[in-house]
Amino acid sequence: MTDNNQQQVLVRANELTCIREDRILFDQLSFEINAGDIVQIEGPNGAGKTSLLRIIAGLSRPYAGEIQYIDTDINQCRDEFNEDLLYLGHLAGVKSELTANENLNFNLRLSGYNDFDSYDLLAKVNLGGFEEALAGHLSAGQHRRTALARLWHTNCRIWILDEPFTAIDKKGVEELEQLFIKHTQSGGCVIMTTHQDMSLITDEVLRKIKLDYRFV
Amino acid sequence: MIQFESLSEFLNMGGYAFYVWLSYGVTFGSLGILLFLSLRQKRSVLLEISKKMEREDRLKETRSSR
Amino acid sequence: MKRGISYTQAFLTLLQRDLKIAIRHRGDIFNPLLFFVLVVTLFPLGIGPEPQVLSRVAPGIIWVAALLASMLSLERLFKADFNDGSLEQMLLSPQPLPILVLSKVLAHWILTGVPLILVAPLLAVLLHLESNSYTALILTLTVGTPVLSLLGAIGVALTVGLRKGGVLLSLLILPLYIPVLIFATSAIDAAGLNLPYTGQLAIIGAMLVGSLIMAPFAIGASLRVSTN
Amino acid sequence: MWKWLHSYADPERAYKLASTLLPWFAFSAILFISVGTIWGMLFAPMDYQQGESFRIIYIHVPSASMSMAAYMAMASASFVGIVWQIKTADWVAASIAPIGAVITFIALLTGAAWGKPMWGTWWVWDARLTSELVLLFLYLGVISLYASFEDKVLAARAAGILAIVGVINIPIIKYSVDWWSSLHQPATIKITEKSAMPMEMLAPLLINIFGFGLMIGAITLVRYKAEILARNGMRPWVRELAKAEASK
Repeated sequence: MTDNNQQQVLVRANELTCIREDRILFDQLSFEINAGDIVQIEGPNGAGKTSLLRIIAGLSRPYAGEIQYIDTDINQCRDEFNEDLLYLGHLAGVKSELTANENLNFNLRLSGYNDFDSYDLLAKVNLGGFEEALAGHLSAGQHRRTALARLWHTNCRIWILDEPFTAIDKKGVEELEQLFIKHTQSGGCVIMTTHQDMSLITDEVLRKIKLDYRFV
Repeated sequence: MIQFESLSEFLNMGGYAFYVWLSYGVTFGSLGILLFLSLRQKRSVLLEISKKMEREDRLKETRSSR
Repeated sequence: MKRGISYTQAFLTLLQRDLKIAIRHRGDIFNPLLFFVLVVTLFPLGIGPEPQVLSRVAPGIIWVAALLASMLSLERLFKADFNDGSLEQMLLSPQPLPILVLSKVLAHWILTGVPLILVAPLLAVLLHLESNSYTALILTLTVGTPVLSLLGAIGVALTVGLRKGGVLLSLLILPLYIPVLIFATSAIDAAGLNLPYTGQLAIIGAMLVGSLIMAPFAIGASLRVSTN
Repeated sequence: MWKWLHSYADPERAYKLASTLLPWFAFSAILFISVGTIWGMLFAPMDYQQGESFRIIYIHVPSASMSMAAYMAMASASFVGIVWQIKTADWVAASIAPIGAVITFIALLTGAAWGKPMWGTWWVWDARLTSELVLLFLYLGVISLYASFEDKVLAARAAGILAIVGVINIPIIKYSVDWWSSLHQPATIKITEKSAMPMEMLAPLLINIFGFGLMIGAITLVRYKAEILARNGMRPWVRELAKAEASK
């Protein structure tokens, strides 16, 4: 990831410290994420991967340190940062009482979009024909795809995805990988965690941030 | 100038002994318990931390010996 | 790809979604209402059926029951959204959080507050409320229950991440409900004596305005803590 | 001013400051409360209306007035902690809360014990007692909210928001309770008529009010020190202290 000359820093972490139940998850962690990066956060269970993602997204506050969006603390520019951020956690915010179509519509409108064709987007994640099925009746993979459909209609540059491939089949993973590559080529970045192997995103393209399990 | 002529008169509080001494007793009693618990808190916190340190040491040992 | 959702549209989108979910899940509307009716009907059994006694205590009973019903139903306000991750999406949405929060509280009030107001006159009949108090009862409930929803939502937002929130919630919000209870019941009492009660009503109105302005910010801040 | 405050955002410095201040607070609290109480109990003249029972005033009024003051102090500390994100301020708030609750409980109980001989009943729904009871509930809410969160950083922020919401509501609650009690029982017996109180009765009262304030400060410092240690268990300087304590 060094061959890109016009790298723009999108997210910068400054000396992050995270403490959970008196255990230091990471201390004084600093890194920069540039436009064009695909970053995977690695580490064993309990090392703080999800905590780090939530801190970057601004959902959790670090014990010390700050996250900067371009070069401002995200607490100072929350609205601008949120406009440029797409976060999908473990739980994807899909309501089982609503249909796939209603879910997608709501989520996109909540992010401020009003010019989309939700049927077309659902077709892209292989949910054609399930548009009006209640999300509660969909399978785990389809449920997840309903949430992921948002990735096909967004102009946010910063994508933070916690285990995006969970319950997604091989073909679906490949499609997502293609999407990630396309997204980074057009100036975005992807920060994610995953336990699955990827086929298209090779180690040369992928940047890794390693977190160790610490005892103290 | 002391308002009471004898100790028993003082303790009697003009017939209101029960209420007056109940108030003072509860006040200083509960403050005393609070103070005692607060003073003990520091020691128990420190002991807990040292126990935790021991636990961490053991964890490190078992991991390095593996 | 453009972004053109105004604040009003965002507010209405969320309102619509919450109403739609509630309609597909009807129990949420009826359970608090049923609770309200049951609590009120227990009182005559507990204190005797004499009309004079009942009409004397009716305003208090109806309002205390409304308070409890409102608190009971509020417990669910953010729970589902918290459990399925929608709440996170709301916090990260570019729309201002207080507006979204206000929309959720309004949806909740429409679903639980309004049915309560509608059923209250019926219960007032059962309790032999003074006939000239009915308008006051409806008016105080109309102005007062939104205050309960707004204040209660603060407590709910603070406890939504906790496993055992129930009893704690009542400890947090019932003290805050006291002023509404006092002014509402005294307005109904005054109306029963044919005295003017606009003063009490105005005070509840002022509380409504105050909590409309301030509560959304407190709720938003609490939600940020709870989802941490 | 803010620079000075920020230097105490460092837990170790805050701990040392608390250790330095504690003996002063403790000593003067003991001094003031002993002088005030002994003066009030032995030397102050008897109230001709209420007899000796009025001597309860020397603990009732100080605890009642300090219960509110402690709440204000707690809420201010929470406000500083939330707005400027100073954790040492959050810990101050967490240390005050239980003390405030105990003081409020004392105010309620002494109020009742005074009410029994004066009004012939332990409890009257008098405005002052009622708002004191509500204040106790507010304290208990803050304490149990703080205890419910496992992550104490979050706990402090949640309890802080509640404390601030409580402060906004206290005047409203107080006003409504006053108004309500004036509606339901006109002309209650006034416990204290401050203007009518002679100097020999008033002086020990003022000394005790001041002494109670100092005592709350002293106990707060004791709890604050323990709170700092508990929240900084992973810091080396705390671990040193823990080692020393364990080897004792």
